[in-house]
Amino acid sequence: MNNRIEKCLDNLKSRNKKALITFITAGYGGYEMTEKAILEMEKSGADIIELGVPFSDPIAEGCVIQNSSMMSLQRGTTLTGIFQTVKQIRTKTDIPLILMMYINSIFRYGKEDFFIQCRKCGIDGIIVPDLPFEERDEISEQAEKNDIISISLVAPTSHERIKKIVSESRGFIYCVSSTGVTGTRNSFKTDFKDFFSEINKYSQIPDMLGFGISSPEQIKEIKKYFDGIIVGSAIVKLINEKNISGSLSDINSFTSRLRYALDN
Amino acid sequence: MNNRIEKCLDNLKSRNKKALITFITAGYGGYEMTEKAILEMEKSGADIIELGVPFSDPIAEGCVIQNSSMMSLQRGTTLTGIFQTVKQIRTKTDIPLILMMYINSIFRYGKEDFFIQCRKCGIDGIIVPDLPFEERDEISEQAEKNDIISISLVAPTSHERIKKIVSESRGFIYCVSSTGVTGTRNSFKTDFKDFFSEINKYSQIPDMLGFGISSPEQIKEIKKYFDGIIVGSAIVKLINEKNISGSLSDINSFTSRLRYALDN
Amino acid sequence: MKNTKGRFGEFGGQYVPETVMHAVNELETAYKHYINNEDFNNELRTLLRQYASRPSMLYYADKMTKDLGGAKIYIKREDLNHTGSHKINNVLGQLLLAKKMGKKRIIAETGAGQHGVATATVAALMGLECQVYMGREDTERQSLNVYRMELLGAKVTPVDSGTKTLKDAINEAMRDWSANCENTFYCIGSVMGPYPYPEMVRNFQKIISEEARQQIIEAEGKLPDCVIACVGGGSNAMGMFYNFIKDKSVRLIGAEAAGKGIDTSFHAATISKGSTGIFHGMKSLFLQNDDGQIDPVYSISAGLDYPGIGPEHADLYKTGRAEYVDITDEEAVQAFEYLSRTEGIIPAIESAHAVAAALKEAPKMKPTETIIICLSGRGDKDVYQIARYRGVNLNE
Amino acid sequence: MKNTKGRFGEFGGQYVPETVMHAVNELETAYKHYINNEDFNNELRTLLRQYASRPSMLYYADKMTKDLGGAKIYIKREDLNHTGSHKINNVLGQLLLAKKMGKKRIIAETGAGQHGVATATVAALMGLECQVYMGREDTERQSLNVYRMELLGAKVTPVDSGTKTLKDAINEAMRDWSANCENTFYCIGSVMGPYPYPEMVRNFQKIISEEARQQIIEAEGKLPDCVIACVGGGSNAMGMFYNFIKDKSVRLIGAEAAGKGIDTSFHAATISKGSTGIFHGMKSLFLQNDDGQIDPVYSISAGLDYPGIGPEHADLYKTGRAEYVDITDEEAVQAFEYLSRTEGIIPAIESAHAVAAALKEAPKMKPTETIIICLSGRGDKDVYQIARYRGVNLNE
Ligand SMILES: Cc1ncc(COP(=O)(O)O)c(C=O)c1O
Ligand SMILES: Cc1ncc(COP(=O)(O)O)c(C=O)c1O
Repeated sequence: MNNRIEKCLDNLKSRNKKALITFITAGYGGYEMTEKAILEMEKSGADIIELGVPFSDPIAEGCVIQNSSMMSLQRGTTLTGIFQTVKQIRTKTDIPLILMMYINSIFRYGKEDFFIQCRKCGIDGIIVPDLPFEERDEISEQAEKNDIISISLVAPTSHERIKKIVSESRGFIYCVSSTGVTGTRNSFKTDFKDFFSEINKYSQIPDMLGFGISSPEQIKEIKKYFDGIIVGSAIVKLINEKNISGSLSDINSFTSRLRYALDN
Repeated sequence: MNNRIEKCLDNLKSRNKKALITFITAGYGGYEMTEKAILEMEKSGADIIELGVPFSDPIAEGCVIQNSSMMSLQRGTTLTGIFQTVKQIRTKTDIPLILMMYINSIFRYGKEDFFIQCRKCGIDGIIVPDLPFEERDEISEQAEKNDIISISLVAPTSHERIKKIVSESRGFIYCVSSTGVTGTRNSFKTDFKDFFSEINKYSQIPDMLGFGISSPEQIKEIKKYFDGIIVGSAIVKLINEKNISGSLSDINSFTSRLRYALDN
Repeated sequence: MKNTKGRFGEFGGQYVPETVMHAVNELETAYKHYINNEDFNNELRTLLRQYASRPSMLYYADKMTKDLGGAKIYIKREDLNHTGSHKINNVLGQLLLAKKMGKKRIIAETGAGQHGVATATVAALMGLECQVYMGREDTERQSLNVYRMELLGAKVTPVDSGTKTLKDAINEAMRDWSANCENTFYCIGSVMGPYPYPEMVRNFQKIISEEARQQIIEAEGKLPDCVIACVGGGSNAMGMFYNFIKDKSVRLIGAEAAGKGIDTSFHAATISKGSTGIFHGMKSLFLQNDDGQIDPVYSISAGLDYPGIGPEHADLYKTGRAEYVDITDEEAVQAFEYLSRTEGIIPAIESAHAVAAALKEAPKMKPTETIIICLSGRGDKDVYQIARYRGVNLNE
Repeated sequence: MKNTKGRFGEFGGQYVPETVMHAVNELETAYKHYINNEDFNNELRTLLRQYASRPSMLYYADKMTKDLGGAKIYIKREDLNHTGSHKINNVLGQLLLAKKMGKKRIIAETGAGQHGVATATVAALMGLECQVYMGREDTERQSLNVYRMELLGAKVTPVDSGTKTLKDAINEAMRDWSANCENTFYCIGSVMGPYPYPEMVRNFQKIISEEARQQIIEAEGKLPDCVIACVGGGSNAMGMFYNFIKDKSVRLIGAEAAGKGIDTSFHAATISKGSTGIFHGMKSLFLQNDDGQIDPVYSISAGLDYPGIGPEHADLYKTGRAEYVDITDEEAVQAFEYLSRTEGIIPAIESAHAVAAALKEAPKMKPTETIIICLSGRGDKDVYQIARYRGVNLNE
């Protein structure tokens, strides 16, 4: 087992700790902001970084990430540029890096080349929100060949599909907190107890809860159900394109508070 | 034969002269303007006066008379008011007076009453542009009873209808110069020789040419064909609602020139 | 006084200037020759079927019926005809006649613009020149239809005289006709004008009730209890009534435009408030003042905004065979919205007057009884105006 | 790589978020259950006949044929359907399915607004809640249709993200669906999206060619030589092509929107200029840049202004069974005007692209050959825009 994601989660498990996975949109505020934010999040307690590759039509995203994607694209962010940035980041940290991206970006780059490039740059996993289990063969062979983990999502509406999805999963299960798109939510209608016990019936790999997690208070109430959280929009919101250092300090303090809520 | 129209035309015939029939819209510029204009036209050579009763929807009229009718109605002109004006005029002149009016005005006034009133006030004839030969019974009985002559119109498009129309006519035949509505025309397309010889085949009563006659020059060329002319829009145009005396002097000089053109 | 030809009781006749009498007679001759001519009727039937898309559906309005809880409601879908209203039935008839008569130029008046669009359409199809007169005010409230006519190759002339609405458009068309009747055919849009128009237009529109009578008997096994149509000049209503006139058990209801109320001076309720007069070539009922001047009239619906009514309606009213009801702007707009939301059918605002009448009648009737509403046209042309009408209320 | 279900060659598939996979599967199950169910099909056939007014006419365009001097031209009149386009065929099918599935809420995207109007209409008829997403730019150029939808009781939400056109309306509808799919049915307007949509929508639209094939054989005694339809997502084209696919002698021509020209960046000519990609749930052809970002596209016609094409078209193109041609705005507007003036039929600007293609093809063909043009909708909605388009030229 050489993949950084698995190593990291194993390590957390052995220490009986929950994982904090934080998301930012690549190139939002510029590549420099991306690099600095990642290092800042690591410093303040993030275990794994999810790096969003901006797409023109992010159908699974709420307005915060939609907007950050658009701004990033307007700056000229490209997949090639992101790979370069990741390479650069890898010179400074070993934190697991996951690309969150739409299938068309991979398809258009060329599936073979894409995963080779991922490996070369030090990417550990990918999350493709518009590639459901049924279409996983679109990339599974190339991903495996390069030891890039393709993270599976399950949603409260996955019902009878949970079994087949989780039993073939690697790394962790991305558990969608509720129906709808990414973005902060005031409350969850999902019955987490049922949801996670269904998931855990078929798999022992860690469960991470994502979509709509926005405050340390929320986490305390529900952390007993899962092995970690994924926080996206709430962090992206803190990025101010015109103020790198201000953004970094906001990210630092927010990440620290999330870490604290998970650990205590 | 007591009707002023017939007497007048007989007299003209015996003197070998052509008739000049002039038209104004009753109440246009006010009743006073109407009275003065009639007397002025008589003084300057008119033989018969055609007095237009304004109607909201004068479908046989061109824009000059349409407009004068609308202005007159806006001033509050009514049939009752016109009768009063005629009564007043009759104290000053014996010139034949013909009402030009739409059938609805008669119908709504009450056919019986209308013709009695005509006789009482000194009206000699009526011209109803929207009452063709076929519908003459609508008023013929009441008109005859009161010795009001209902003048018949024939048009270049009357063709085979000319015979029946003119053979039942009294007073004079109103010969429409060309198709279309009232209003001045630059030239006539009608072949007057044919038109009048057809009319004269069936009747000996005088033929008056109307519609679009606007200048003494026109008259000279064509006067050999008919027994008189009817001039409407060209006179109505001279009326300036704000300047009675100016209007009257314009009417006088125009009427005089028409008279001269007919006589010489 | 003896009545002349083309009479419905005392109403009708041929009160037009001598300049157009020849054209009227020529039309009468052609009309009489062709109306029972088999070839002509075959040709017309083919056009109705293959161009206008007849027969039009008789639609059972299930949701509306259930909602109102009274009579079963059927809707005769003239809105589905090509060009979107019943007007095409008449225009195909008249323009085919015009072609047979060798006329090269067509003139028409239009109110809502539906007759103008239908005329421009068929003129395009038949390769005839087309001139449409439309009151300036109507060109503004129905500008969509002005563009449609122009696209179809017609010349649309806004009429600025008088009240700048339908009546004035007719005046102007008559003036044009009297100037050009040798080569021009005047295609009148409703059952009005001098004989033979009222009879001819009714004969071209009676296909509505010919079909509907057969369709309802197929659907229900019996005659309807009531048929309802809106009345402007009255052509869709005559078309809807005609084949039911002899069926004495069938109530015939015409819906007139009561505008802001028949007790205001803003309405076009000729039957309620009119009196006998002679205008636009016919003796009939008109809204007029004591001096015989034709009243300015008002309705939210440009197609019903006319101060008269066809002579056959005047007679149906006088003899008691048909009833006429008043529908205000507000009632019509509500019915417009009701039918849209309830059946997914957006009616012309004219037709919405008939729907409004049905909304009043149906609940008084038994579930074993049936009503047919003539949906004379579709409401695309009216959508902006209704939005404006409602918008004003919302901002109050 | 093995292909998954719902494939047309390499194209198709089900590329959607996990959050909606359950809904997609539920739909697939229902679709498979009902599509060959006799009761369902009878009910649908009744709705198509008695509500949409099918069958639509196959019209022989005599004047156009003579004018072009080549192939005989027939026009399949989907414009005469209730609501004015082919979209109602599909909507009746999907919403009947939604009812059977017990869904209470319908969402839809719309470009020109015809699919939105059809959805709002049938939702009103069936008593379902209706939410329509429409790009802000489209709400502006097709405001008539926005009002129509609102009248029909639908909520129309303008979409401000991205290019503010059809693609973004679909994005937004997908987002709504992923939040509400338990009670909500997403009624997609074309042969696109994840399986089973492309196949299902085609099956609901294939009635066009089912009828047309029979009608042309009745009229001509033989198959047509060529059928032509415009292609946005491709539903009217699939409907028009489908029953002729196996008739190898019949040329199938799709007309794509070339906007200001395919060598500019203002067009929506997916087949000419697109490449394989995966978007909106399907693998197909898309207009995209080197980085896989979907291109902003342009067409005068809101209904063709889409950067993709249904997967079945992608396959028909790749296998050579169908041809696709580019029609510019100017060619489409000219065809729009041509058909209006020549046949008295004002086509939707979308459909005018098909007419324009026919104007090019017909003269090259023999008088013994025939073309069918699919007239997917009527042009009332476009009249203002064309006037503006021409107005600008006139004032230059
Ligand atoms: C849709 C529609 N219905 C009704 C009318 C009224 O005319 P009529 O009473 O002649 O049917 C019009 C006239 O424009 C119309 O467009
Ligand atoms: C009239 C009309 N035709 C064609 C289209 C294009 O859609 P499709 O290619 O799915 O038929 C539209 C879409 O709005 C439309 O309104």
